[in-house]
Amino acid sequence: MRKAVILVAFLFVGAFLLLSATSMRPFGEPARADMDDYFIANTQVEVAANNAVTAVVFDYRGFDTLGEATVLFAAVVGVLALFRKLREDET
Amino acid sequence: MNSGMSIIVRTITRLVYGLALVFGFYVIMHGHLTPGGGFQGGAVVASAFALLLVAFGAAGVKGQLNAHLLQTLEEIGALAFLALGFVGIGTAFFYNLLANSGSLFGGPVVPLGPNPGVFNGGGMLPLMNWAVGLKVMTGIAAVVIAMLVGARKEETE
Amino acid sequence: MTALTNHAPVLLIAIPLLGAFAVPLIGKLGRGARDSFVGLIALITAAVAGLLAASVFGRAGAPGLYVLGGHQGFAFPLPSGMSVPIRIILEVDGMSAFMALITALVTLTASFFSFSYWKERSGGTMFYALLMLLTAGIFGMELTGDMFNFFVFLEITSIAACGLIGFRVWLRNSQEAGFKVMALYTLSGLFVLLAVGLLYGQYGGLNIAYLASALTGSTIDIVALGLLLTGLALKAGAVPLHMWAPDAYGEAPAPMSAVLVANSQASLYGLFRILFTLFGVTISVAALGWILIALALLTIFVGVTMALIQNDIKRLIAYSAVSQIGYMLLGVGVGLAVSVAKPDFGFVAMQGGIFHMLNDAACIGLLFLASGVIIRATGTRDLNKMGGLAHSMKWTSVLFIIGAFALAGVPPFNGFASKFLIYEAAFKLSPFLAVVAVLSSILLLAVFVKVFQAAFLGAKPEGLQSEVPMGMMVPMVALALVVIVFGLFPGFFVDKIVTPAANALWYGRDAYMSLVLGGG
Amino acid sequence: MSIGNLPFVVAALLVAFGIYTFLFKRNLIKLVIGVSLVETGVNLFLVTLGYRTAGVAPIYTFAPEAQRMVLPTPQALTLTSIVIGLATTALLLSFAVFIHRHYGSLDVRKVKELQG
Repeated sequence: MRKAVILVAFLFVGAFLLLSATSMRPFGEPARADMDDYFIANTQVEVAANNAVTAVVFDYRGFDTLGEATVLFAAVVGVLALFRKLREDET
Repeated sequence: MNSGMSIIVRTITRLVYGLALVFGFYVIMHGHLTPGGGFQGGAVVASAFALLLVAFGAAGVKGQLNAHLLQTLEEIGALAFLALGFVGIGTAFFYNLLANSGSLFGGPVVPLGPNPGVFNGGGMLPLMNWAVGLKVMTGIAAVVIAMLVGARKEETE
Repeated sequence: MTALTNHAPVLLIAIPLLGAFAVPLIGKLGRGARDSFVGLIALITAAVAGLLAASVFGRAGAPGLYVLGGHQGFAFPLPSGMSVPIRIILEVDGMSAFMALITALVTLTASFFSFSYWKERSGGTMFYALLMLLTAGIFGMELTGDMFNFFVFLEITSIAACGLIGFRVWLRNSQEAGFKVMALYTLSGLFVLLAVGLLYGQYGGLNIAYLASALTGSTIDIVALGLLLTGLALKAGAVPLHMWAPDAYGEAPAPMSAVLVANSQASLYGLFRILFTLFGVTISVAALGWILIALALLTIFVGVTMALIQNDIKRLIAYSAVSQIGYMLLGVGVGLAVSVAKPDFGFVAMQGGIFHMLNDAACIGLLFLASGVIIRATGTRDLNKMGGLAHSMKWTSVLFIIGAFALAGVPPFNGFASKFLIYEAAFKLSPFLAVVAVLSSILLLAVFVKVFQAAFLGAKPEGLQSEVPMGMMVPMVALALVVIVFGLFPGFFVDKIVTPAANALWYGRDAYMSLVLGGG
Repeated sequence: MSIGNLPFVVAALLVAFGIYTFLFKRNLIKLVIGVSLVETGVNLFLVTLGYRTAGVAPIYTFAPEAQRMVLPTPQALTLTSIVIGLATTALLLSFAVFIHRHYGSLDVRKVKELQG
């Protein structure tokens, strides 16, 4: 019973995914690329860097990168906290 | 128990380790010019550390790689990144203060279109690359050490 | 002061981050230095949140902007000649400021409670670092105006929350809960990311206001909406997807359970933001409103009935926390179902649902803190093994009663104020909804009467430590004061902070979009 | 020759396989693999979004003259999501280590104390 419900849910999600994949715009032809064209055109002027991806990562979307660094920091702290040395009464 | 792997792996590791470090630092340093950047280069350096750990075992590198030291370095990297974000707060958080400023990393104007690249450009980008690179290499290495030591303890118990 | 107010949205995220990054370094100086540093950061964060809220509610909840890294300053969203925002924008309106207030309240009390609670445990620095990362992530989710940025902060909260859930590694259940919650949180985050990718692929932008103006209601949009709904409902703990919630709240250290509730509420906020602001009029919102109402009724019913059969005090409170998520969904769902015609009672329902977020955070927080004190004193979580605590812990008993009554919606407390608004509006939509909601509240009261009878009444047990330390008492009293004050003067708070928040969702879509895109 | 929407379909299939693994496998490590598969599928999807037919990488250093460049934003988003995937996987595996330490098993049917 439980398994059947899960299977139905899975098939539903899978159909959903395939539906969206086939009804996307054609591959290789971005429908609207104003934002990215701006990045490509202005990276060298505004950021003075040749690498547009790095310019996006650290300048235009730098806040995301701060968040990303924070995620990594959280994972490091989390893992080190799990493997920390426990006190004797904590067993 | 015997940690570490066979002589072949150890020899190859000795050869590859330095190359991997150099390549990682190159990727970090040239992040604003060529494919790559702080995350990618940091991951390469961390993989060199991981190679060392796998080849020589956690006990074999105990003197060289210390999880606490790595964690401290990671925090310094994270703080440096946040501080670089705060530098431009006179205009807005994460404002690229150094780009085209004429000072460090704001150097000569970059020629538009394809060019060989100006190393002294990019404003905050190279600094941020270094901060993130430091953070990623030490952070991943610390995780790998912690998990390796923890899992070993598992086996011996 | 103006400069501080202008930069308040980003400072609210950056200051806890600074605290999190610095606390392991400060921790090397010793426990006193670390605790005062954490306390200072928590106080500054709360002060900045208060400042932000004062400025937003001062202009009656009108949205404000913060463009990160803008070359012309923080308030110019579009470069010349562009119709798409280039940079990440934080957009703060009445609803965001309201949520920021809740988060500030909960994290402040939880931090101060932890100073005593985690005094004799290992790993304190990492505990506080994770707490502050969680705080920063929740603030980020509430303030951002960018879909991908929202996802990033969602993941920060997921990882920090799971680090905290599994923090007591010597408890085997906490590890099981940690794994389960982390896997489900990751899946929910990936659903959100997939939806963001779909929207980006169709419209070439990531800003919420821009996407709201670009959406057309095509198949892709519907799929993206479905993914976002599933992902955020999972993260918020609405019922068919609630299986992680009792484990998470139950196995986390007591003060962290309170913060996890705030985290769920932030996901709920994301859900509301997406339904009202991002999709708004593009799709048939009435049908969605009824879906929310169905989810809400299911959540209320399952939460309360599962709470009824628990013997573990933490899990019992956890299930009642799940049921309260249902009340918020019910209020906002009623509002959404009628948001095309916009009758008066729809706005009342919105007010009730949103006001209940604040009230729930306060009284569930109070109950979790009190349960932490009780478990610490008795050394067990099993209700059947407790008893007679009222003899030795008078103040805790009183605070627990206040929290329980408020949660069950008994008149002089704040839970009644918000639940009454929800009952009233739901009754006008369909009496059946109100009946289910009222009956569930009564059942919840029965649940807490059972708890009280089991834990506090009865013969005085031997060898109990008498009263709790000051450090734990003060945060609980602070939350109890919030519960009482909001219950005594609900009209004032509804006018001042709840109405602007409800306005921002209910009427504010055009203002939100035009602030970024210009024109109107 | 056009390949139509094949890359999107492949990404969707990868996500579907991941969800299948997550739902029907009994081993905790396999669950982690399932989550990673979903992550990979989403990353693949994101990076395919940015492709322009016959485009080159958006980097001006020694770039070929007068070529279309692919979009930079999806690459930046993918980078972020890869790092997030790494972080979640690390934490999940740590939990798996501790579950094995406590329960002596990685079978979900044996690690099942939290119910109801």
